[in-house]
Amino acid sequence: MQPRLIFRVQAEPFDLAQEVKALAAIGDDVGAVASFTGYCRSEGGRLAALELEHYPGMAEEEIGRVVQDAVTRWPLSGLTVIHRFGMMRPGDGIVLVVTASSHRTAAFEAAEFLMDYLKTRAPFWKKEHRADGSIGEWVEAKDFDDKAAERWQTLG
Amino acid sequence: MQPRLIFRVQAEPFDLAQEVKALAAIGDDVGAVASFTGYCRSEGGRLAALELEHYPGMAEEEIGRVVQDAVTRWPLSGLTVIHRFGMMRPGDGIVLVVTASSHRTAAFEAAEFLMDYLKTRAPFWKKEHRADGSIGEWVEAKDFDDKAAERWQTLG
Amino acid sequence: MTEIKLIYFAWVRERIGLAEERVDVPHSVATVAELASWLQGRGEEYAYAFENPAIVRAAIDRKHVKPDATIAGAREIAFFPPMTGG
Amino acid sequence: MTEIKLIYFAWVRERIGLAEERVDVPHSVATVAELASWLQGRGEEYAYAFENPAIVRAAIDRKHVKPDATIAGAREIAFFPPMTGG
Repeated sequence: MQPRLIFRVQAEPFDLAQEVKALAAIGDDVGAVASFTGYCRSEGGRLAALELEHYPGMAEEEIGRVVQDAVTRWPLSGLTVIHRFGMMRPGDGIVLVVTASSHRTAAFEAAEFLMDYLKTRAPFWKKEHRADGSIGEWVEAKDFDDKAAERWQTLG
Repeated sequence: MQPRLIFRVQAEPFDLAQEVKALAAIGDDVGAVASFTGYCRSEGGRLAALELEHYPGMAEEEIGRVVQDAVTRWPLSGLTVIHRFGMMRPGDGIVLVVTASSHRTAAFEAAEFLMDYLKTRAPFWKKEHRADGSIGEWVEAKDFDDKAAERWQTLG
Repeated sequence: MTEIKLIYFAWVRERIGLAEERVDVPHSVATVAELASWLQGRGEEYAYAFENPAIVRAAIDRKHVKPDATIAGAREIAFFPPMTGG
Repeated sequence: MTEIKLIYFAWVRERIGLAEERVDVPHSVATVAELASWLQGRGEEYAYAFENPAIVRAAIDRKHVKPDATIAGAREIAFFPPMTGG
């Protein structure tokens, strides 16, 4: 059976429960569903919002490539990736990854892989809006994220 | 701030969305929530149900020890572990782990650690009920699960 | 003799035919492994439950223990197969 | 000269002051790195955007490319900082 792949780039919020239910409902042999939600943080009250800019078209295509890579590496029944753009307030969900498999290791590893790759390859950029009303800096990419993504090149 | 720890052993179903919402609501600095749900599988139509027996009292205590271990190893804002007992039909959720942290690696690793340890240390046993109406075997422990749990003794 | 509460789970329980019992254990029985071996002598059901003692796990007062754990002072000792939860 | 659509994101876009433009690129400009360096000569804004060309990333026709990628045949070339999504 072909894995069920869903990936979207959208301004609207997502609903974790709905996405997990959709994957768990694929069949009676989904034994494991892992999920990851990345939220907008206030950074200790410093931020009022994060504004997410993206490259329309490429964002969807690049996520599609990462998704294809994941289903090649792990035996998945299905996976869902939703990445939002626009203005996010602290507590808002920015990115959602859900993976379904018959076994937990595949579900966990694929979810981690997807997140590591989304961080370093999906064309999104975050700009800070400070709590004092001023517009802050563009968030700087973390060396840690590149390293996290690199580990999948030797493992996998 | 002390991490918010919730762990329960119950017959009733659990609600992933509700548990994730509770952890995400801890504060504006929860940047990452990982979850894992383990479901009852039909094993290709062979099974009608899995019956989960547990050791009341010890199940809660042992999960409590694993939970304490997790918050000592990773910087978590909170975590939730719910393990069910009783009769599970294919598609029913058996176990739920949710971890919240400011960073994704801690959330992912803690969730994997919790699942690996629940598999090998929490006093639960699964008995098969076959689709043909007969009572089947007790599920055998997997060597894989012991190995998965062992890796945390050198890492972490 | 010391009275100890014994609890059995999963196929250990099914083979012995009891979920729990109170047993007078002789003072010469010092460890969990010795207790399992002493139980084996109590009858066919016990011999069957402990036929491969290496795969039966134990807990003393709700904590996992190894076969060489001493049973002195134990209130409740449980025997069960390797766990399959999660 | 070849007309290419250029797109800029995040602080590359802000520094240049344009989200996208169509540019006639001389045939002598063969790679992404050469294009970045040629753009630097187009004015202060461009010089500022590419002041540290090593940290500006590029995509040709919506695929990530390295600085030595050839731009021949490209319809759309994007320049942007390292990504910070997820």
